[in-house]
Amino acid sequence: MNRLNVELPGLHLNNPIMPASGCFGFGREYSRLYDLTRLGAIMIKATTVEPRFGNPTPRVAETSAGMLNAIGLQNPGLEKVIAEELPWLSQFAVPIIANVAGSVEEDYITVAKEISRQANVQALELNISCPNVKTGGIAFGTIPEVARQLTKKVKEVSEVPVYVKLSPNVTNIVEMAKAVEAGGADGITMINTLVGMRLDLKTGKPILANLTGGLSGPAVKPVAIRMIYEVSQVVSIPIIGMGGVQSAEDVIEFFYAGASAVAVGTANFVDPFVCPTIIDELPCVLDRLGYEHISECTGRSWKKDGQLAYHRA
Amino acid sequence: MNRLNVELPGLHLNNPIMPASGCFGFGREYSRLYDLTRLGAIMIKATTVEPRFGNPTPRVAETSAGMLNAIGLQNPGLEKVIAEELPWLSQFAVPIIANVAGSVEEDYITVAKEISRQANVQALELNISCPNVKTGGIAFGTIPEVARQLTKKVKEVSEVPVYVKLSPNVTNIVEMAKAVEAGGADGITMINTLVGMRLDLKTGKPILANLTGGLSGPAVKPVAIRMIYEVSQVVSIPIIGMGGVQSAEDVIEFFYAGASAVAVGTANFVDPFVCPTIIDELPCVLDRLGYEHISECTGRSWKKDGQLAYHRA
Amino acid sequence: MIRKELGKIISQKEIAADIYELTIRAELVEDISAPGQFVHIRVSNGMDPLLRRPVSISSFNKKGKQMTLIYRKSGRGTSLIAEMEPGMEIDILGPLGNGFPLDEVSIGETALLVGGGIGIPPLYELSNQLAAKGVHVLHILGFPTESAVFYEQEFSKNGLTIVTTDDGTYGRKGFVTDIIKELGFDCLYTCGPAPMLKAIEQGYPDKKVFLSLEERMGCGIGACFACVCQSGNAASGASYKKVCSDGPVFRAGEVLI
Amino acid sequence: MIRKELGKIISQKEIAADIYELTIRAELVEDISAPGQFVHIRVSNGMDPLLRRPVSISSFNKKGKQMTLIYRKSGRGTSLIAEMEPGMEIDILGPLGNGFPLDEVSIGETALLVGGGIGIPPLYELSNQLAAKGVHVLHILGFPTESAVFYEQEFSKNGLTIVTTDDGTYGRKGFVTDIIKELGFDCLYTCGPAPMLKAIEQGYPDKKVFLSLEERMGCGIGACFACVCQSGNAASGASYKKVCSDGPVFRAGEVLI
Ligand SMILES: Cc1cc2nc3c(=O)[nH]c(=O)nc-3n(C[C@H](O)[C@H](O)[C@H](O)COP(=O)(O)OP(=O)(O)OC[C@H]3O[C@@H](n4cnc5c(N)ncnc54)[C@H](O)[C@@H]3O)c2cc1C
Ligand SMILES: Cc1cc2nc3c(=O)[nH]c(=O)nc-3n(C[C@H](O)[C@H](O)[C@H](O)COP(=O)(O)OP(=O)(O)OC[C@H]3O[C@@H](n4cnc5c(N)ncnc54)[C@H](O)[C@@H]3O)c2cc1C
Ligand SMILES: Cc1cc2nc3c(=O)[nH]c(=O)nc-3n(C[C@H](O)[C@H](O)[C@H](O)COP(=O)(O)O)c2cc1C
Ligand SMILES: Cc1cc2nc3c(=O)[nH]c(=O)nc-3n(C[C@H](O)[C@H](O)[C@H](O)COP(=O)(O)O)c2cc1C
Ligand code: FES
Ligand code: FES
Repeated sequence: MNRLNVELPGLHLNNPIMPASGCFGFGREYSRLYDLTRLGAIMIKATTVEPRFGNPTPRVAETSAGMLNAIGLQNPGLEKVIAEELPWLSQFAVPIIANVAGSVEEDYITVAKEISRQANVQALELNISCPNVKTGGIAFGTIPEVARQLTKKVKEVSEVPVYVKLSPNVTNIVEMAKAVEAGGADGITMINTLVGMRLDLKTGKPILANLTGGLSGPAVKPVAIRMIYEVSQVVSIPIIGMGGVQSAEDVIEFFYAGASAVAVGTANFVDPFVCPTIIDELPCVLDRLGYEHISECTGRSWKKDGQLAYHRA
Repeated sequence: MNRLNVELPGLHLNNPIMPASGCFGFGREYSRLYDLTRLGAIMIKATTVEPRFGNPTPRVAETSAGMLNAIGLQNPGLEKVIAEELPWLSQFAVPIIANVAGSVEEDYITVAKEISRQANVQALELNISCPNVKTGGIAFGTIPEVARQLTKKVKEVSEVPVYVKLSPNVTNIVEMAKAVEAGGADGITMINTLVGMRLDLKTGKPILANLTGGLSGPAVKPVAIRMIYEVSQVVSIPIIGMGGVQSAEDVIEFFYAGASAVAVGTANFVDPFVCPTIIDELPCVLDRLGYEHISECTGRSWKKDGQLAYHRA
Repeated sequence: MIRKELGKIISQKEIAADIYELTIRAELVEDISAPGQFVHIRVSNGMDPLLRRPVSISSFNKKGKQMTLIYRKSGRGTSLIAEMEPGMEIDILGPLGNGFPLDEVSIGETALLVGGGIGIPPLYELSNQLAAKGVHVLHILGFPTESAVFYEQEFSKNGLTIVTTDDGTYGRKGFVTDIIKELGFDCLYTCGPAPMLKAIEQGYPDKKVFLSLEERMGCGIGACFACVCQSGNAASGASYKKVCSDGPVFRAGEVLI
Repeated sequence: MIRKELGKIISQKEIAADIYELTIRAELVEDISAPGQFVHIRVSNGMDPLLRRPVSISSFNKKGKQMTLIYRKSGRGTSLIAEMEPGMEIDILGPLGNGFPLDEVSIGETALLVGGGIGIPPLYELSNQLAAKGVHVLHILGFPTESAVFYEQEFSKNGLTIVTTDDGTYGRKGFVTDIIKELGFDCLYTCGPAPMLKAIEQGYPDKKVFLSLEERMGCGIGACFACVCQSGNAASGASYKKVCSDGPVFRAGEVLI
């Protein structure tokens, strides 16, 4: 029996673990380390209409139990992703979730329309929350009505289910979640990075050339858990959770909070084998905690006893 | 020569280091460990009109490089603070910053009016940002106009300068800062804690009895630095920075970001002697980096060369 | 006086499954005032894990400036402590809190010490001191299972020692509370899981009972209000005690468990 | 193949002020393909510090499966590595990147190796291999000051070795770039601070020059786009190379420094 399989809109996952967008490129590098079909899915690097070089370096800085990045959505552009990356990825029987980014509405629509037509793309992840892009982005991720509109337009052109990726840099995450659900989102992915900064002790200036960057890693996990806990209670679409996941235990905590699958970002840099390791360890953790199937864990933090699936322990 | 003294509205500080509100009680416990007059100032525990027992336990949970707390503003109430705590503190020649909290406007006004009249209270810290109190609080800390109004009313009754403590749980921290400045704030203190949650692996339920708690400690430092960097460039009132300070180097980083003094919270639990230790180490760090006086560091991250004070290095 | 100090690890060994006995030499041993006090241990030099871990002083020797702690390796912090080796330094804050009162039993009277699992360690120094004073000391020590049993012999030196295990794999099967009924005593001292303490408190309302509590802590010295419990004898809900500085030992009824 | 492995520390010693020489036995040594490759080291088991640290392989011995790294203790990560002792395990990922090309110089030709400070280590294996191949090897090693000088003798075994210090406390005072002018060479290999690399690149546009770059890294394997630099020969700004997987060694002009 598969105790880890998960059914989500557009996604039939053998297991609920997938690398987070931007932390796994288009899979080429990790494919040399392990068999990519072991993954539940792959969230590929953000794709924009045109190729983007991204921000100047330094692009990463370390923080306590976390890191800042300001890659700036570097990617080869829609054309090349379709011509080279997706066909290459199609050799692996693993669902692809394409991360769609842009500065104006048309960008998102163009990318979503084209990329959702590619055979191995099973879902889109609408990145309305990248903190490292100066123009446009901000409003999409912080104003509910703008997010709703964009979601709606992207849904109209997309051939596959659309997940919207929420920014944690908002006063009211619940409002944002409700707005994208109202816009027709099939699911939510959360959280993107928190905006942060580090200064160089010698020069006094920001370490990142982009000045600010996105904070990720274990440091942000409590914020992610809280937000998923809040959002999962008010929306009826599933959540793919992320933010500081490092271990199988972390995965369970995200499920408890309300997630139905989990993405792993920064931890890939600490241990490039972290995804398969987590997948291997999950059944033992389920045994220890007394669950038959990982889906029993979803929402346990807030569900009433009557709502809970059978629990052995 | 004193290389650490700082002049702020209402506050003539021998050095810019003070324990953060809620992490030092009313000083009694730490007074047994070291001489409190070594501190630049003391931010005492939040005071409300009536005594508060606070939240049920567990009230704290550990996170990676941080902690969550949901104390819930436990305090003996205005009357006792005035009758017992402040007179006791008056034996020490150290400025007191009184943290003022409440659920409705009148609460803040009552506490501010009375407590600002106490001889050793040199400034107020208006706590509009406590994430652990269910009623009221939220709007004061997240809606600019509400914050401006409250600041204005408190200013009207306060005998001493008023610092407003900002919440990081907002989409736009700059708007909040401008609003409280417009309301007449003499200074800003930031940041309060980020709202977070941890779940118990065995039960699936939140570890904190209050469910959510405020995240503090090194994990949040990059967020604090970024917000101070943003705010200090648009307001002309001084900032007392906090959020993850553990060392003299951290203090310099906060100054670079734009702070004029620094509060230390969580680190007191890790090392109860952290404040005097930092004060002792600051001159060496200034030497190493080539500054005569710590005030030269303020805003170095964004000031143009012409705006910078003399720098030896 | 409370000190923060780098103590020196003298020895460390696993005395039962996941139960470690750690002996430390430190100046602060001189300041220990009663059995049942605790120290607050920093488990890493870095920022993760961040908070200190409270651990009771199980026994001490003022002349040699040594104290012994007994702890269960459970989470990250105690696992890190378990990795430390003799000769290494360990950052400790203490002694903290108020321990068990010795003057509540007189020579010739009987004290019953009831410990559950990892609540047993602080009772050991208490047992030693009571026995030295000439008090009859009886012990009931409850463990989950045979492999978790420790210090039976040590306690036995001071007086009758009854061991129970939840699963009956060693000693008597069942709860310590069942055994208490069989024994007479003038004063009862206990430390262990909250349900056990509660049962004992409720079972002997007319007896002298002292309980040592556990609560999640921040500062450990009384400043942060993390470890508060409600005062049992207060009408208003605003009356409270701090486990770290008013406790961890309380007279039964003093606080709500 | 890239492996992640717990290597075993064979020895570690401070060979100059804050400069450590660390020898590790690991299976991944078998996969090293060229001098100038690097490994990515995890410095703590915990979450802080979080990221790995890239450090060049200074020399290696495939038979003994040993490699030597030389690093400067500067920040938190390298300080933690410096605390490790022989017998301990160290979590390494590697070998990573592409090293220096050996086939760009032939027997009898002259190779000039120019290292600045902590850019010197990867040149050592290169020097050994070039010398073994029969290439004339010259070295210019620049250090900030006398106490920072290391490996002068080791390099001298392979060929003329000129040491400079910024402050003139040892060897010749001044910049390595001043000395390059005095020497003839067929191919130049260099690693060191960016300004030095830039000066060398600009000074010898017609020569074969290979530079090893440093950049802050995330993954170390080419997936995260943290360590990107712009391609020098591309018209469009969108053309780039990754230091970790396309480098760290580049032909002069291949990328913008
Ligand atoms: C006054 C006092 C005395 C104690 N004496 C002993 C003793 O002698 N021997 C012993 O084995 N244990 C004792 N404990 C419990 C001990 O503090 C915990 O087992 C320990 O903190 C667990 O840390 P961890 O990192 O291994 O677990 P984790 O679960 O990883 O800890 C996470 C956080 O929760 C806190 N925490 C977890 N469990 C407890 C607990 N039971 N009580 C308080 N905080 C907890 C930790 O301190 C830490 O902040 C005592 C607790 C208190 C309050
Ligand atoms: C390909 C490559 C090879 C290297 N080889 C060597 C070598 O052989 N010997 C040696 O001493 N050093 C080498 N370095 C530099 C070495 O990586 C840094 O000195 C080290 O990362 C500093 O870590 P820290 O924790 O001590 O410093 P911190 O300043 O505390 O580090 C903070 C963060 O910044 C990063 N960082 C800081 N300085 C550098 C740097 N110069 N390059 C890249 N990242 C940096 C760290 O990796 C970490 O993520 C190399 C760097 C690269 C990219
Ligand atoms: C280096 C890096 C690059 C990222 N690039 C993207 C991206 O292109 N698109 C996106 O939606 N999120 C991006 N993210 C955010 C992650 O997908 C993820 O939401 C976040 O890092 C939190 O998860 P983590 O703590 O596991 O890393 C990036 C994160 C990192 C660290
Ligand atoms: C246990 C605890 C209690 C706190 N109580 C208060 C409070 O009463 N009033 C307040 O304004 N902030 C309170 N704070 C927030 C701190 O003053 C500070 O803003 C925050 O912890 C960030 O700083 P740090 O990372 O140095 O702890 C509390 C923080 C902690 C950890
Ligand atoms: S732990 Fe801080 S008051 Fe008890
Ligand atoms: S460090 Fe990730 S691409 Fe080079």
